[in-house]
Amino acid sequence: MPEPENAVQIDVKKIIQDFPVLDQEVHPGKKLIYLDSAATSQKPVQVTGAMTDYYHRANANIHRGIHALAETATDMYEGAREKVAFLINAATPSEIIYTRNTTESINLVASSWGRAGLKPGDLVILTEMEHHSNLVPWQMLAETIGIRLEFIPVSQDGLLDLQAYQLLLEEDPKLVAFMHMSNVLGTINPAQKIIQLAHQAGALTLVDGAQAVPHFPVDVQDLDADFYAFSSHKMLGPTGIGILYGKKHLLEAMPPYMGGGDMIKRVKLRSFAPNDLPHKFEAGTPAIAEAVGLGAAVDYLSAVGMHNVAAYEHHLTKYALDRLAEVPGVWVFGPEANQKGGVASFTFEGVHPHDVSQILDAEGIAVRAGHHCAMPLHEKFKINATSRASFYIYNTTAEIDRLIDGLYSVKKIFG
Amino acid sequence: MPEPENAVQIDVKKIIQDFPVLDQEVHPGKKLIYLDSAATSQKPVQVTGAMTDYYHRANANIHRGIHALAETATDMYEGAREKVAFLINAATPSEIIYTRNTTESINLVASSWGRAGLKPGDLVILTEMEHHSNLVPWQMLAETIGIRLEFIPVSQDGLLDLQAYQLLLEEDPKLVAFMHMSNVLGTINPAQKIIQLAHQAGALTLVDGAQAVPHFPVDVQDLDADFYAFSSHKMLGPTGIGILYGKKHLLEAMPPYMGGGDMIKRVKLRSFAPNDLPHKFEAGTPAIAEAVGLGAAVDYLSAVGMHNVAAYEHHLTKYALDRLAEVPGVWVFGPEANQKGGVASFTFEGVHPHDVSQILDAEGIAVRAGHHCAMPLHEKFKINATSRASFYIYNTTAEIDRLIDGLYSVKKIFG
Amino acid sequence: MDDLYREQIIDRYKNPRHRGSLAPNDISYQDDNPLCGDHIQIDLRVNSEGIITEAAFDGQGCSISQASADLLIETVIGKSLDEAKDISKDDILDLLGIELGPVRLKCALLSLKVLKAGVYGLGAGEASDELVE
Amino acid sequence: MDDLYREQIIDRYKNPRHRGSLAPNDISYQDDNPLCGDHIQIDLRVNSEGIITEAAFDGQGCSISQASADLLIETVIGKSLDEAKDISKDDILDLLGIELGPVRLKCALLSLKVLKAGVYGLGAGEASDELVE
Ligand SMILES: Cc1ncc(COP(=O)(O)O)c(C=O)c1O
Ligand SMILES: Cc1ncc(COP(=O)(O)O)c(C=O)c1O
Repeated sequence: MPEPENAVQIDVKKIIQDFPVLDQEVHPGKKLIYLDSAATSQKPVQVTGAMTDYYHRANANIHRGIHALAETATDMYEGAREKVAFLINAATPSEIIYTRNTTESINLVASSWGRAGLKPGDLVILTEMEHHSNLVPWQMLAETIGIRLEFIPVSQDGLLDLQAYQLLLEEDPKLVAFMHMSNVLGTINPAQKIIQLAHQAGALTLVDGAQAVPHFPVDVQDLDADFYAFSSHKMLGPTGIGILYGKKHLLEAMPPYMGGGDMIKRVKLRSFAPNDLPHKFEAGTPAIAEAVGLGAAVDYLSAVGMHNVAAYEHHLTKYALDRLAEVPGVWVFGPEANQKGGVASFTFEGVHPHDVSQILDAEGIAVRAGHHCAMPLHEKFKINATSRASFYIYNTTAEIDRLIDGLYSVKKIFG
Repeated sequence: MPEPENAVQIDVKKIIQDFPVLDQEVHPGKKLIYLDSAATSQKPVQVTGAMTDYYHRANANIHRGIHALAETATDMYEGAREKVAFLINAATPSEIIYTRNTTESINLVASSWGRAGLKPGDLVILTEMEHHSNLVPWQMLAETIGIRLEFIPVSQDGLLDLQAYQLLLEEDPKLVAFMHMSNVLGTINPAQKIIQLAHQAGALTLVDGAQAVPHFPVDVQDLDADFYAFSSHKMLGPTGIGILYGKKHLLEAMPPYMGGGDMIKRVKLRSFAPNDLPHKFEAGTPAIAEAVGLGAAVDYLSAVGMHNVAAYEHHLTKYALDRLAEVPGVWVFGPEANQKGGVASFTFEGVHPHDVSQILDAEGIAVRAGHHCAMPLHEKFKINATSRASFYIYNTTAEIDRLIDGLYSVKKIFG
Repeated sequence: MDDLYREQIIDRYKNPRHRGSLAPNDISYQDDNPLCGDHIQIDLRVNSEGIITEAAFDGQGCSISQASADLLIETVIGKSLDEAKDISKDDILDLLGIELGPVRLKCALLSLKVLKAGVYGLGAGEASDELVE
Repeated sequence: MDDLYREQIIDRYKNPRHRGSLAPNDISYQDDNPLCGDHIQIDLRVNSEGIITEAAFDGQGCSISQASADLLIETVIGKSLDEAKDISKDDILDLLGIELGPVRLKCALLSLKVLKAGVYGLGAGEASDELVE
């Protein structure tokens, strides 16, 4: 028996109505069941409406304009920054840098802070469960300036080995960069503890929060994170915009990342003076409408309440794990429900994840198949790919039942 | 007497109806006259509609998904790339890299091609009229790896000094980077000639086409440009996406720019293999909806016809320059109408451009005031700021008449 | 996915007709699709007139990659090397008889890519997607 | 922009009451707004009790920057240095009596920034926007 959906403070039926994309048949008679929110979330009409409204009412380039539209646009753009700052409890909005996505946020730190502050041989600690976006930028830095990379191992049940971490901390690391929640295992890492230990060892920390901010309350000051990266498109917001939070004194000390308009105070033919935060890191015309849409997404999530989002997803995840355990041949990766967010990655004995995904798709059920941008983690578990169902506030236990039915039909076809 | 608007093949009345933003009063009784398209253009309902439709019907993450939405989203994203390739006549869509804006496109070349290919002392030729986005990235490179910068001078009437250019070419330059059209002077530079001379001297070329692609036909193969950068938001498309065109063999030889998902083929803990073009340069979840919107903007411009866009803007520009010449104390920078696009930057004797802009704004007329991200050019002309009126296909000569009336009231107030 | 064709694919996947390897062989090539781990090796025997007399594939992966390899081997036996070079993406899609999205297309075309790289005598790792475009 | 206030601003801009410089002076500071080239210098004479007895500004720029400087000088004469430190952004807006967008706000606050940097004894180029937030 599923727990009743109203056990948590969230009105799913009402929420679903805000997401027009969910009201469609992807194949004749097959209503969409979208279980791929870890890849990207759907957007409520409040978000698409805010952007259209911006374009139809206020669109202008920002910051340097005196006319009415430019002022409205600037207010909306900066207003969204304040909302984001409030959501993650940044000390000031100027600690919020708009980027394109989590990936760019991490590249910005690797490139600006990394090139300026790291020397050959300096140690950066990562984990074996990282997304490619928190691996490749550091590998590139290892190639160009010769930093050293070490990895916190992942146990068979999908948890970080904190004892191994403490041994690594003895090697004088400069940075510990890790994901808050795994997009494959679902593991919610003990971020506060990891950060505290890093600081004790004299290292800074960067948290990849791409799967965290959308799904549970995050307080960067409480965590004491030095850098924190996430993406709008995974948290009900538009594509094309991401966020880098950084402590002010760190951001202030960093050299600019890209050069161009708006990131400067003065420019001569052969020199420039960089602008103040946050503009120093926002070169050129930014993603203005996207910031407005992100602001609307933050409003939406705040109205639901991040605690409610987390509780509801926990309810879904628990239900999904229980039901998946019933299906013979299905093997779910990662820890159990109380250490994990709304992600269930699994293999199906004798059936390639592509085939699982394709057959589910024929039933209208969207799950992802592949390495989910975590090839080293898959290699660690000696598999090439998994199927992944991931959940958000617009999903229901009834949809999970349909997923399970779908898996039984996979079994029938390939049995 | 204005030339009749129908002298050119464009139905302005119909076009205006596609831009809801234009149908508003910015102050009571003051209808918006938007003369700031060089900063950012307005967007037709076809563009905002395409994006909303994408979000409400097809939104999913691209490339690695097997389910129906992911495939539709991938098709739309890649379909837009083909449209852009067709618009500027790239040899293949994989020569089109999506970035955030012109600024990032140029930074990508400076960082990837520049760091890999330039040595201390190597010469990069720029011009005195460049936008900050084509100055600062090279200054940053001058700082980090010690390249040398030289500048093609600008004459009093706003033209590049090609004789001085030819002398600079004798100094074995590696790159000539210049704007196709100036956002301040309006000057349309002889790009084909500049590129041909650069190639004869053994240098590559990068063209900042931010003000070109939106306003007249551009054929990168005909120009023989090596790199060509522009922004969606200035060509009726959304914010948050820009374009870098590059010749395939050049892009293939360049190291990746940012690291992360999608730009890789394989990732191990300590190494990665980059993906094929164009993905090699598109790390992380890209601006998917924005690509779709850009595609719709290209469709819109193509339906109007870039030759018609150019002809109509020429008509507006000629009319504006004639009428501005009537106003005592107004001084317009740059060449005459037949060497210039739809931009009129001017000073007003005894009145600061901020005040001009503010008083015009009170009349509903949006013009920009400042250095327009070209401080060195303003310094050259020994001024701090100019007012700039810029035109697009939704403007009319009647609006230019209102601008002139506005300038007379500036005169009255400050006279 | 149409049920009729799905049956053919599942059948080929479960009961391949040409799975195996040839030793000795005249041409052997292998490659994989890093995105999902599909792996295909193709061995060919070629006579003095350049006709493929025997062929076999081995590998692992999804039903599309394995079934299309099996179907491809069936087609290629008896063909000349030049004819093998002419096999196109569309030929493979005709063999499979289904519409494919971009991701599955890569699965479907892996065997053709391996075949062509072998026939063209490319070195290990030199097979590119351009072979099957 | 409201016509009534616009008149006051234009009047102050065209006919400033406190334009000039003081030599000798006790405090002198200057800064500019690079975005538009507005420039303001403020000179103060301060007596032994820390009261500003005389003040003048010089500079160039738009009507808002110059008028607000003139109005600020008028307010500051007779005040103590501590009172000068307490002048806020809102005080300037009250003096001007108009609503301002973010760009013009920088024009309006330039003179206050210069005044405070001088009063706090900052070095050249050390004035920051935080002084007037
Ligand atoms: C000539 C020119 N180059 C570059 C840019 C920068 O474009 P973006 O701000 O979209 O990066 C602009 C626009 O501001 C421009 O006019
Ligand atoms: C944990 C994690 N980190 C980073 C990313 C990259 O995010 P983006 O593609 O928005 O840059 C993702 C999403 O794919 C993710 O799940």
